[in-house]
Amino acid sequence: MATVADTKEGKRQQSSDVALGYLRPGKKFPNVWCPGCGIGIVMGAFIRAVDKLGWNKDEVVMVSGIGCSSRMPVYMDFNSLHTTHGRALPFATGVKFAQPHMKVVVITGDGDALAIGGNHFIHACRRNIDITTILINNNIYGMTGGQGSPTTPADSFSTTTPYGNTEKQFDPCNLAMAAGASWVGRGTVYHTTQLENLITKALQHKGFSLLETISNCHTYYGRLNRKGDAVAMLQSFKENAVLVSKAKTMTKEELKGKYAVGVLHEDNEITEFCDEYSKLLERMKAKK
Amino acid sequence: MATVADTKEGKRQQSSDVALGYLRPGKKFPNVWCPGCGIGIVMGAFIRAVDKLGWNKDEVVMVSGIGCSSRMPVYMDFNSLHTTHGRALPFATGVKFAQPHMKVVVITGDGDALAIGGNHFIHACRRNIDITTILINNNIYGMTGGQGSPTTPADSFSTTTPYGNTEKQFDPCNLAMAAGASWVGRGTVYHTTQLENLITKALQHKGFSLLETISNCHTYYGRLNRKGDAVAMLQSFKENAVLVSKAKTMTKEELKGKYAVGVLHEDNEITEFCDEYSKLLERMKAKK
Amino acid sequence: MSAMNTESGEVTEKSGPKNKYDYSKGPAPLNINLVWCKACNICIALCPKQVFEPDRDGKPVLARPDNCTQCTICWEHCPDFAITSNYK
Amino acid sequence: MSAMNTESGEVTEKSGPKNKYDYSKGPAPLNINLVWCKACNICIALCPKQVFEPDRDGKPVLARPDNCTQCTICWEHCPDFAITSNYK
Amino acid sequence: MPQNQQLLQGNAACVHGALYAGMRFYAGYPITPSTEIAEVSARELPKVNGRFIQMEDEIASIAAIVGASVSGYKSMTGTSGPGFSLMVENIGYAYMAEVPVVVVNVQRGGPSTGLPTKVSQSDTMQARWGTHGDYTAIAVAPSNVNDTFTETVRAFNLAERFRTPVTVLLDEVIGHSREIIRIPEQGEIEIFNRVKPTVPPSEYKPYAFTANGISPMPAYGEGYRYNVTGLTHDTMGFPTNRADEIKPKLDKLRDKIENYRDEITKIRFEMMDDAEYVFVSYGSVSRTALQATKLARAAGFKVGCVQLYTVWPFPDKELRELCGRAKEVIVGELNMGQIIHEVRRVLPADIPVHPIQRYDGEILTPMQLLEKLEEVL
Amino acid sequence: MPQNQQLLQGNAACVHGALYAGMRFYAGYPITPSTEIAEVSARELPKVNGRFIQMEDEIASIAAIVGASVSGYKSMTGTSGPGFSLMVENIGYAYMAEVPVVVVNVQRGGPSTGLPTKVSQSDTMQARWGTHGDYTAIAVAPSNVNDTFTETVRAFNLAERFRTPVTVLLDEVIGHSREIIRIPEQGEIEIFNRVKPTVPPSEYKPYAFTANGISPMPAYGEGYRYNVTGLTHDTMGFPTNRADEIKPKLDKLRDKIENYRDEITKIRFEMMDDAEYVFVSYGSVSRTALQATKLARAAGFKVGCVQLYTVWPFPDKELRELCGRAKEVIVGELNMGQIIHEVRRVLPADIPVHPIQRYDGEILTPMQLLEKLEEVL
Amino acid sequence: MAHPLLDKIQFSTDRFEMRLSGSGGQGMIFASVILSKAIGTGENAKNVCQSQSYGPEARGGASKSDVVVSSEEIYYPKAMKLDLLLAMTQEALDKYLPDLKDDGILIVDSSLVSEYPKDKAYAVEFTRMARNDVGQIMVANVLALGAIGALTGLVAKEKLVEVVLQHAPKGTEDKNRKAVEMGWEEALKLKK
Amino acid sequence: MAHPLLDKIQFSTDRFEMRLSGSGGQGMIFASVILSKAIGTGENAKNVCQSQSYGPEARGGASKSDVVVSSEEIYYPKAMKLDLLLAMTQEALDKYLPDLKDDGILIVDSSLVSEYPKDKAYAVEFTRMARNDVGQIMVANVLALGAIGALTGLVAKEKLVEVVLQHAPKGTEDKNRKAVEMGWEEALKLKK
Ligand SMILES: Cc1ncc(C[n+]2csc(CCOP(=O)(O)OP(=O)(O)O)c2C)c(N)n1
Ligand SMILES: Cc1ncc(C[n+]2csc(CCOP(=O)(O)OP(=O)(O)O)c2C)c(N)n1
Ligand code: SF4
Ligand code: SF4
Ligand code: SF4
Ligand code: SF4
Ligand code: SF4
Ligand code: SF4
Ligand SMILES: [Mg+2]
Ligand SMILES: [Mg+2]
Repeated sequence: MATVADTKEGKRQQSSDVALGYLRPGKKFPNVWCPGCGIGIVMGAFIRAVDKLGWNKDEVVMVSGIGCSSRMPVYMDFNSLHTTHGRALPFATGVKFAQPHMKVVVITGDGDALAIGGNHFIHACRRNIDITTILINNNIYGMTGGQGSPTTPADSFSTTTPYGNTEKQFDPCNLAMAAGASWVGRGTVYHTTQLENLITKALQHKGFSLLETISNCHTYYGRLNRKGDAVAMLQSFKENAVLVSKAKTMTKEELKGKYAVGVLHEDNEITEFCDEYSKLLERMKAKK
Repeated sequence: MATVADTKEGKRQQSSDVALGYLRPGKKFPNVWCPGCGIGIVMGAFIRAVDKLGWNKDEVVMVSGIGCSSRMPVYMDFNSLHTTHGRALPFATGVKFAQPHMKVVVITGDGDALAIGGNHFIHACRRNIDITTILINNNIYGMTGGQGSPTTPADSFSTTTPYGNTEKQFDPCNLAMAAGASWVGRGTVYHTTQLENLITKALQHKGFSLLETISNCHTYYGRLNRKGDAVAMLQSFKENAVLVSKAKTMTKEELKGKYAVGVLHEDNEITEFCDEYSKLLERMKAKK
Repeated sequence: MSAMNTESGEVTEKSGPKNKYDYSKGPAPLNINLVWCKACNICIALCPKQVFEPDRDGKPVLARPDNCTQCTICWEHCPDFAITSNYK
Repeated sequence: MSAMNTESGEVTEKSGPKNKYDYSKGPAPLNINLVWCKACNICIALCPKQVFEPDRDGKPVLARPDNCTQCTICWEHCPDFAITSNYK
Repeated sequence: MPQNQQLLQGNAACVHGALYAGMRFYAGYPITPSTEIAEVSARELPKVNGRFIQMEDEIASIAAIVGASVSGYKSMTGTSGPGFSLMVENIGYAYMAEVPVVVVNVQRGGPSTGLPTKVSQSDTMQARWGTHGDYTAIAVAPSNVNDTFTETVRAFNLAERFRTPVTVLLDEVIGHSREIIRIPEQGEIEIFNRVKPTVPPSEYKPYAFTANGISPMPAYGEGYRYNVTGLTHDTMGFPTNRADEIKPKLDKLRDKIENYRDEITKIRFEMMDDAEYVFVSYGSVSRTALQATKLARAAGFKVGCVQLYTVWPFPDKELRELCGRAKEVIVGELNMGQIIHEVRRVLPADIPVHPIQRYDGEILTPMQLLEKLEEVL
Repeated sequence: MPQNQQLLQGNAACVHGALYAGMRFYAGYPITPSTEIAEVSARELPKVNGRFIQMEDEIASIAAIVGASVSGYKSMTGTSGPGFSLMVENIGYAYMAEVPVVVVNVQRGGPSTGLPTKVSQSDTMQARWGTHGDYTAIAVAPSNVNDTFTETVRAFNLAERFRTPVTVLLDEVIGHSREIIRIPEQGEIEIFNRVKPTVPPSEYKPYAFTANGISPMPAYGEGYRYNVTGLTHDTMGFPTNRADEIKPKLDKLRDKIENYRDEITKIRFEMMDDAEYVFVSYGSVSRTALQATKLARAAGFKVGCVQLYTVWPFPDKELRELCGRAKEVIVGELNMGQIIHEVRRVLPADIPVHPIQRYDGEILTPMQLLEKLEEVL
Repeated sequence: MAHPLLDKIQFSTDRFEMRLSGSGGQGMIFASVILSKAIGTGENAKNVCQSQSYGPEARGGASKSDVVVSSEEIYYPKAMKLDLLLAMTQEALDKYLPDLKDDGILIVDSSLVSEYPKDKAYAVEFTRMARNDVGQIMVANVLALGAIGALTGLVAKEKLVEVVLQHAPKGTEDKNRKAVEMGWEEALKLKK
Repeated sequence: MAHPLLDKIQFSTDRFEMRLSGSGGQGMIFASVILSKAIGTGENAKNVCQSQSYGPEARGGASKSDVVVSSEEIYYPKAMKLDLLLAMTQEALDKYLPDLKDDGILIVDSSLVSEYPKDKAYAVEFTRMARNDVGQIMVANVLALGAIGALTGLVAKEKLVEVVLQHAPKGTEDKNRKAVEMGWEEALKLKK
């Protein structure tokens, strides 16, 4: 079975410490995450992507909800809005719509985005508002100690599915596409180079972009389901990720337990929310 | 352009007054709806479908949120739970999960189900819980007097889009499919015979079934968008509806402004939520 | 559903003369419940046989009752359950 | 990032003897910030060249520094920004 | 260890109390420090053929238990501040539709996300006034693990008895403490089940005015096909806009509780016979207050202690009786002053009422209470 | 008709007041009887290059205006009971994060969906205690269309001044009545804008303790890259669990308002010089009370009338001063008794406080007040 | 029982309270808004407070709108005892007639209302006139406005026309002007 | 300043307050639960109240759990002044030593803690013994439980073993029993 391999050549050397320049000065390190938690890996890839794009820190607004993943913005030296559980997207919508020139990025978890925040998620997709959402999917509620989430696989264990999960799961990418998102991708914390590239693309895309990032919560999801430690879980991502192009050639049966990584959907025709409103404002001005 | 035509032959004659036996005795008629509102037409088709199925009224629970459409259950002689705006589905989930043998039907509007209630909508789909949801899509908030809804078409007028709608729309059927619903269909209040059949199928389906029903709010949507009166809007549904089979053969361009009617999706493999829990309970009993 | 008939009969009177069906010919093909009818014009417009005409209030009058084929269209589209057939 | 070096140096001392890199050979290929490192074992396990060994606390020691190809894997996967390269 | 003696966290005791009272349906959404209530429910309910569902959020959770309750199930949800705030709309629905449910709020520091793992009692007023509109609320407040069991049973009894939502105000300290409790035998504590109608469906009025103020309530499926709505409604459950139907409905919501204050109120008091100085408190602070009372008594001071198990409706009469002879009253709370307003309202103006409040995430200590006492001595 | 003289509904006046105060961002979700606030905003904002968005629900609406406010926009949302209940969690966020926003609640009958088209004042206590946790709330209550304009301006000024959410308590009668108002010229009413930091970003502490209690607040994008969170935080805006950081933060939330009560309180009183009988009221009932006062005075009775424009913080001192000589006080409300508890709390025990309450969906009439007055004469 | 207070209460004669009532489609609310603007703005403006019925009843069925006028600050916003009642349907008349003062002004659309106190009422066939004489049934309410203007003296005819025209759809100006004038004259003819 | 009240306060001698502290992975909470059960149930059961630290600190970093024991009703649930402190890390010892009564019992894991009041502490190399002598580093906490049992006399050894075994994963029973016993004996040896 073909899996994704990172390209190791031609990397910019500054990537080893570029992150340090983006961390908040002062007392906030070490962070709250468990040893080996993939959230930190996403944060590294994110910072390298922003750095590569050369964005002005003052113009970046990081918005998040509540959860382990949602703590990420607190550590980075951007404008940051750490909001209530599930509500990052409507807060972010306020930020972006108020100042459309700002770069607005939402960091969220599978619980935050898809359980309590599911409505805001689909509506942000529908509006195709120019926000990049990085959904860190660790298949569990990490922050509260391992309860089932809308992406906890069937039959899996969590503290609220002690006899195995009897519910079915969302595919966040499918959901986003059906709801109207104009860019959808998936990566994993094992494939850091690809992840950095996907984040870069998501950030560059005009319109709503969703990047689902498969990550490890070995502390809860891993432990309760005998998936091993952080390293073992990272290795499993290597096993189970399949490039989008390859996935297209595979049968449903072959794809069981696997997931496609890469850019799943891109539509550059569909208009963006703030743009449409700006056009309205222009029309109003013209009328006067 | 081929449009759907009702079959006029072979209709059961009792359909003319069967409804009367399902209306709540007492003071609740005439109802709150505007003259010509399609919600009453849906109600008629629904009653005929239930009657055809020979369901015991005591076992039917009608659940709804708030809106003109959500008033429907109040008029019918079933168990009825008229809940808060957007929340019909989680109330219904409680009803169904508590007593899985009951037939639970949700009546909702495009605002109720897709704006404030969007999260519950996708989660009910995900769980594939055996609830039939009839979403009466009139492209507007009728009850509150004509504000834009998540299905108000782009550029259309409503009292909150006085300069034309700058937002994009949900396709509730697509959304339901992506979220996991196992039966999805669409009908209109013009095609009453088909509607009755679709309702019957939706009710018979085991698992979550969504029937989007295109209906007329001439009072607000129609008036604000010069769509004419109830009759004119009904006629337009006749123009714009395309049978699913036909729609498959049409290009995106040809389909513009049209909608496919009929059964859009049916999956009888995927397990139902209450069933899965019942299996768990059986396992627990066996353990003892 | 005779109660309905009575109800509609009563109202017919209040709202002025309507439904000039000649009952000596036997039961009318349809009953219109004028208390429930809201004069939406749907039945009138959709009847393929032009059975109805509107009265002063816009409510249907059986203008050409003999044309009726019992095709179901009018009562299936009446949002107010105001039309029932007399042929069972 | 000399502040970082100092920080990691300090901690190294507190936590007992580690990172036996011979600085007389020039700068080490990598710096490990032992205050930030949480001993997750990722770098150790993922390094294709077995550059690291765990110390008593599970934190990485540059056991085979000369093997390092600067392939980026360890620092890109370190969740705690605890690894930086000395080759710029 | 005898089968019915167990070391339980307060949160677990809450679930066991609920099960004892007959809870067979739980819907919830995890939130610190209440999460164990969901977790223990998920584990225990299937053992008794009960049903647990984790909903997509707190709004859905309270909705689901109302749905289960009208279907005849005794139902509960548990949450903490932010979740409780999200639930208030549908708690209001339960008030209006008169649906018995139990809502547990394991309090943590607020406002907003605040202090997820730190104790607080700052949702006390919210339990009374959190949702919009006019209604009368019942809230009970245990102070230890054993209490938590019995007060949860009581909450269910009150909910069923009065067809109303009942809030159990826990806090992080009680929810997370472990103590040994003995689970009583079935029958040891009386269990109340909602009254069902005896009339045939054709005569049934779901919101009839009855002698005792409570309308009998069938379950869906039992042949009474009635309407339940959050709109103000008449005795048939149909929406109404008539002033002469609205007022009686709202009066009913109030009177069915106000008229039974005596049965709802529960107070513990210690050493009050000759007490000149009185600590008034509820929840975990009552443990501190009892400790301080004991210590002060041992030192020869006439100190007494009143613990409110029933916080809402506020026990006006009882407090007035108990504290009528007091020289000084000290109200201890883990907030910036909530129930003290009620104490001030009900006590005669000539009895000084002093606050001792802590809201830094820690519980009040006996020393803090004693220092306050010394201040007012 | 002069350009600035207009016949406006109360709801429209609210929007015009907001625009006058500088509102350029509105997010909302329609609900009777507040919907016109959204509709008029949707129409008017684009004319002044402002932004209107209809969100998917009320939770999202309040979230969006907080997002817009930290981005430097004066922002508002409007709703009614059920929507306000849904907003309370994120209103709590605004308290905690100290974000100025204005929330209008056009009250209707409750609880739950209740009476969508009928007047009520039953969300008064909710405006104070609706969200969980400790905080101090500001709420203002206009009584006519003109008031609605000026009180909305005042609400924005207070929000900006004190970095806090401010609730405007309207009710269905005011919201839906039309009266002629004159829109003041720019400059006629003073407009307050939030204070921005003057220190360089490196020295900026977003939640610094300052002499006047208010921390300067930049907009996102102005170079101050700081953290905003609903967790209890230190002066840098970073989450904290330290008791010695928690308490000062909560004290700040209280003191920044309590210390400025004098500037926040606004009261209208009529014929109070020698009044022996006093009507106390707020919102639309004040119109009835003024009418009754006028009629009673004409009949030769020493009646006066106090109208609370500031409902929260409750004007303890002012009410005590104004009613100190009264023989009888009558509190009129469109609910089952809310603000009357506060009046009782603040007035000396020897002044009888009588309720006149109406909660059947209609406004109190002058005759009802006069009958009550006659009763207590 | 003697009422020491209530017996002495004199309701202000300064207040003038009007109710415009009819059914949903007759434009009663629109008319009351026009009336309020005409009375409440300009030279001899008085204070006005307009309110209307909302709720399920307001959809389709009956419709009413009150206008309170006073030269002083209007405190109580609703009508207490009507000085004028316009009834455009029988239903509206039956419902609201009891609220009219004994010496209040009653105006009925006699093309739609048949049972009314013949001696007391100003009966004008607004709807018939609108249809037949103006050629636009929709302006029946504007005719009624003219009648109200004429009978109350609260507003000058030209002012009323001005405000009506501000709100008239393009192309209907003439008909609207005509409607005000016809209503005005017709009422003057009946003036007692 | 004289305190009329505070000077007279005598803290109950009936209460016995213990704190088990260490780092996240050392099973302090588990140990405190076992201890509470062992003391709080059965023949000579006493009242117990166990509590623990939650929050970010609880994840990964420091971990502590308190057990209050009394033959009377336990009012105040938290430790006020410790009668016993178990410190399994240096950090924990440094943080909590000030809370220990002067005559309180101090137990340290001397395989991990180096700086401690040598005269006062019961120093046992729990971790080293668990690894080397029991062959299972995970049972260091169980060894510590044995030591606490021996030094406090609050629970019989067999009772402690019984409760430990109730919670021991299948197959680890022997190691756990051995751990309790070794901890118990080692502490007895040191008993002053
Ligand atoms: C309204 C509300 N409900 C519940 C919570 C508790 N809560 C905090 S984080 C969280 C789940 C987080 O899961 P996820 O988004 O997957 O983030 P992770 O921790 O896994 O990264 C929950 C339920 C809360 N803070 N607020
Ligand atoms: C929490 C809450 N927000 C808003 C409302 C107001 N409201 C009632 S119905 C409705 C929209 C109904 O639209 P839809 O669901 O499309 O039903 P329709 O009336 O068009 O059939 C709204 C916004 C409410 N009742 N509760
Ligand atoms: S609990 Fe899980 S998601 Fe949270 S920090 Fe730990 S490993 Fe990461
Ligand atoms: S407002 Fe629209 S949806 Fe509501 S009853 Fe009237 S036509 Fe139907
Ligand atoms: S049944 Fe058919 S033919 Fe007869 S009246 Fe109705 S629509 Fe016309
Ligand atoms: S369709 Fe029904 S309501 Fe409409 S006019 Fe015909 S009978 Fe009346
Ligand atoms: S850069 Fe590559 S080779 Fe060098 S230590 Fe890191 S992982 Fe190993
Ligand atoms: S990956 Fe980072 S945190 Fe993990 S062991 Fe290596 S240096 Fe330490
Ligand atoms: Mg997660
Ligand atoms: Mg709709």
